[in-house]
Amino acid sequence: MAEFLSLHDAVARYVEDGATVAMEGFTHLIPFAAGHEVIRQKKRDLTLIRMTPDIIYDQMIGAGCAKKVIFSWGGNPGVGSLHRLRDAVEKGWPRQIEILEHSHAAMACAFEAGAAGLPLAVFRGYIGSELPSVNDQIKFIECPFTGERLAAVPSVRPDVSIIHAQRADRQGNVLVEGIVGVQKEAVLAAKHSIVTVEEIVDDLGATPNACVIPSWAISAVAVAEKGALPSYTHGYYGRSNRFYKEWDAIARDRDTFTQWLDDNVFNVAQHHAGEKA
Amino acid sequence: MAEFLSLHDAVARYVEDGATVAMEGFTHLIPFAAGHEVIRQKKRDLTLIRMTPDIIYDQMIGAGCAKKVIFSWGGNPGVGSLHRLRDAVEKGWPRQIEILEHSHAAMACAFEAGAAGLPLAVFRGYIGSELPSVNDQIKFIECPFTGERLAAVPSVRPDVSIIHAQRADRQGNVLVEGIVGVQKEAVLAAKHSIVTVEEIVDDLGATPNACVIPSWAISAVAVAEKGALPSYTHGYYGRSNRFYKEWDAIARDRDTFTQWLDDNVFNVAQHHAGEKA
Amino acid sequence: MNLEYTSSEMMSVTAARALENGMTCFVGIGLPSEAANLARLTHAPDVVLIYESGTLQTKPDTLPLSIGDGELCESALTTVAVPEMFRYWLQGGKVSVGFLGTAQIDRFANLNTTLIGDYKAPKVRLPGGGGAPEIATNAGEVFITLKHSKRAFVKDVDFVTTLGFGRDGKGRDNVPNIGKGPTRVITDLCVMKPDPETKELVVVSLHPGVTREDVIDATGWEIRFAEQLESTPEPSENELTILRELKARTERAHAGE
Amino acid sequence: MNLEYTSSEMMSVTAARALENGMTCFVGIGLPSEAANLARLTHAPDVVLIYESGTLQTKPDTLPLSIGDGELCESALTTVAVPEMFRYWLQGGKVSVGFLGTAQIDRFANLNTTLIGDYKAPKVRLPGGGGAPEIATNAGEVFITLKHSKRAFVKDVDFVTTLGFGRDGKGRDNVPNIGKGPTRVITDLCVMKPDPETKELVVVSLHPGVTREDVIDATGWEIRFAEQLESTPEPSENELTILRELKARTERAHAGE
Repeated sequence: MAEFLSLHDAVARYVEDGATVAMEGFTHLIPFAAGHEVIRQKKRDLTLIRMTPDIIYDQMIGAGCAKKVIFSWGGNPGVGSLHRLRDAVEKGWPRQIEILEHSHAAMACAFEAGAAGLPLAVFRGYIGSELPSVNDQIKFIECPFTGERLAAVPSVRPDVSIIHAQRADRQGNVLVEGIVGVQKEAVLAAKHSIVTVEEIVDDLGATPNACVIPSWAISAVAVAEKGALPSYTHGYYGRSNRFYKEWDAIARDRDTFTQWLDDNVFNVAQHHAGEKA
Repeated sequence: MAEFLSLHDAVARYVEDGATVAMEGFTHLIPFAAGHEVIRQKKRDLTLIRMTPDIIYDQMIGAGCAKKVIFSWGGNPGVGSLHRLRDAVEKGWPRQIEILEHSHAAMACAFEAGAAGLPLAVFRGYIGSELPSVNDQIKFIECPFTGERLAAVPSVRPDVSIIHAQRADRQGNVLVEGIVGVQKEAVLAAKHSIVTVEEIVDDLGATPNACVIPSWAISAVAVAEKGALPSYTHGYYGRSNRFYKEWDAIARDRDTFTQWLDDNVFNVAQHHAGEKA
Repeated sequence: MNLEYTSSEMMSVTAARALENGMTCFVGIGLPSEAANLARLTHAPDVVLIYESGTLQTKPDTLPLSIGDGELCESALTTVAVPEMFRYWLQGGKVSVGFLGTAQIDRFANLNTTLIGDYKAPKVRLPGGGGAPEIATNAGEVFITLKHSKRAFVKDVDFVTTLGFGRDGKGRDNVPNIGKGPTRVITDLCVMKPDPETKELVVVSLHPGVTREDVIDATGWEIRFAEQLESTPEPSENELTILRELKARTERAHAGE
Repeated sequence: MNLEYTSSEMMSVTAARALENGMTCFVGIGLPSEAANLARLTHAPDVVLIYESGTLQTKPDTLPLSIGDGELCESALTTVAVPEMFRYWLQGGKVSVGFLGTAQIDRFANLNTTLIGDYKAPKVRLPGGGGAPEIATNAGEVFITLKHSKRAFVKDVDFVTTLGFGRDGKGRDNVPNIGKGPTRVITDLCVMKPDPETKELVVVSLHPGVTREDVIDATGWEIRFAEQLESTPEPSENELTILRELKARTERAHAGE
């Protein structure tokens, strides 16, 4: 059964230095509040997994939390580059980071395989791409029935996955709705999981086939109101496209970034720094 | 885009003698009306695929439609044997049929792989089971990352899949709700597909992540009111557990069965013979 | 206490008692389903029941006839597609106990639900594997419940549909990512557990009024008894009342259209 | 007709015209998204648009900034999980056209969105592959749209993130279960198609007012022109009006919180 914890306590308990961490949310429901808590607690040497690193990982990389990033598309969607990610990869600031890159199809299948308890994902991919030449985790197998050559990648099995969702009921069952991404897979694939939610309710109000993650498949539930901002929560609040555009200027410069981090993450008592952005 | 056809015309067009046919519905939404139409049109030499053959395949096998059955659990759920299936396997009446049997996990993964356009499904299964010794379609592969031995089966890719669903909108988009089984996978894995529905509506009334199959992924939609009886349609009518129990006596005896078929399938003008059962 | 009860009721109550709050149980249809719901309605209200039809954490008011009655979906926390059920929930390691019935079981708790006789020319064709082969290997452990008879309890099953401990008791040795396998078998006569070394089933508890001879006569191999043979506790009045109400509700529900 | 329009508008309108009713289009963010929605709002109201965020058959009123803006989900027929999107809908063969942008493209229509320079010491790190590598091979065919410049149109891409026709033009030969690949490239200057034999991109149509020299100057290899070089039809007033309204609505929406 999921334990109700404060976001501080959940991150303190489950995110260890050196851990492999997946914070998911495919443009929607990105767990910014939790990311800021990881930054505040100065977690180090994390291997960060995420299909679309987005500005949450840009912030964590710029804050020095990451030693490695596994991803398939690292940009500020619709705006441009992730300048902190680029600064780390190209110039080694604030530290050198290692990257391992995949395609979306590979990572989506790898999360699926992780949730399914398998060591690998098999799919028809990477044909003619040079990504296999720079990622030794991409292999090929032969179908024993047809002889077709198919791609294989290791499944994703994080030490801890963190997602944001609309709401939990009082037993800790969680409803995720809208663009659900790979969030359920991330939770099921991980050893431990933290779900931040907008609110706790008596009744989830879920339809028969809704995406509900049972309490017994989650380690901790923490309330983080507006915990996805500047990303959004379907049914609660919209995406701050404006902030995504503003981020470009903030992140271009190390000093501006550091100042932003001080003002909006470190020197913020509560968890929802993102809300002020 | 799905074409709206009568059930007669849909079956006449897409179910050819000798075809591989999957009629799915995991205890719920079993396409009985369509099965009876297949019997009425005297389709022959079909390879019938279904996780849980249930009494719909018992009827089709007894009527002589099948030459082969691929399945994972062939019983009258909660009641006992499928006597027509047994009579065919054990005594060759009305004709000898071939069987190829799997476990549920294998078939569920094979439908998933078929929907995913893959030639095979890989899963952790059949460990210590003797099913691989009687089914040469079960193989094992080695994970290139961990060395673990995993089971592999060919994906399911039927010539035609037939399912029953709650409703379609006027564009032919279909809502499936409740116990959704492998129905979406069956449709997506097949070359052609027929979906029978309780009704056509202006608006599906679907929530954001509902199981909706788009019109452009379906060949034909046919109205078949109460088309799942004696199975059930969540939100429309319940399961006739009584008929499932009565079936045991009907199916035990060849003459009783033949008489039942005449009275309830052949000599019924409309499609919904099941309703009278 | 001096209650009247049948041996079937004794079996169901004993099987139910094997489940506890905190367990996540993948439930087979028939006797396991009866036992699992009895547990939920008595001492283990928080036991999580999963049926292979995709219904997660379901709380049916009456017992389902099939594995996918509407009641299961309506009372479930949520219902997922069947491929997801087998991939994420069972194979993904979320099931602590698989609760199975069977047609035939042997001394190493291998299960046969495929056929009696020879595969090419079966004497009796049974329904087949269904979910059992992977429930038995992917669940943390397995409970089995069935009526005791010489026809069902055989030295060697005609066909290993579902792994217990293999034809030699070593079927799980050195196999990675596999559950503990059968940890108890509950019948209308007794409770059996695998010997920790040989994995052969051993009677560890006799139900009240049952003798060793009753078990020996109903078992198709030379059954052994534990040194510390226990007597299974009787059903309580509460358990019997709830079981009988559940069965009466179920019968009424299944008699209707 | 004598309408005023920009070369960007010319590009969007021409790209939009490549789509037709009956197509199922997997839409990349940016220029492809603008073109695809323009098609839907003009001549192809029934074109099916799919975004990799899981939104099936979506009809956004404004263009999404990201690939997963709320508008996409709210106006979709349904929204599926991302693994399902890539497995059932893309790999499962339900997508007839993949519509992609890119940072770099070469003469064989290979796309580079990974980096400029050397992989170990990149001059510029780009976002990476995203959905493109498998969109390009699993979709029935691929349309590509981007602005014409020598920096973008290079003889050989620094890195083949996504297969066009390979470094030698033969990258799709004898590969089973693969789509036709890029069938047209639409820029602000012209339309290009692969030569049927060599697969090298050839200009088949020049936009109004654009000269061969303009294209030659903006292309990093010795670009060839089709013998029957056509002139791209101008945008209609209706197309321009709808495109401008779409962009204005979008700008207003993205400017707000």
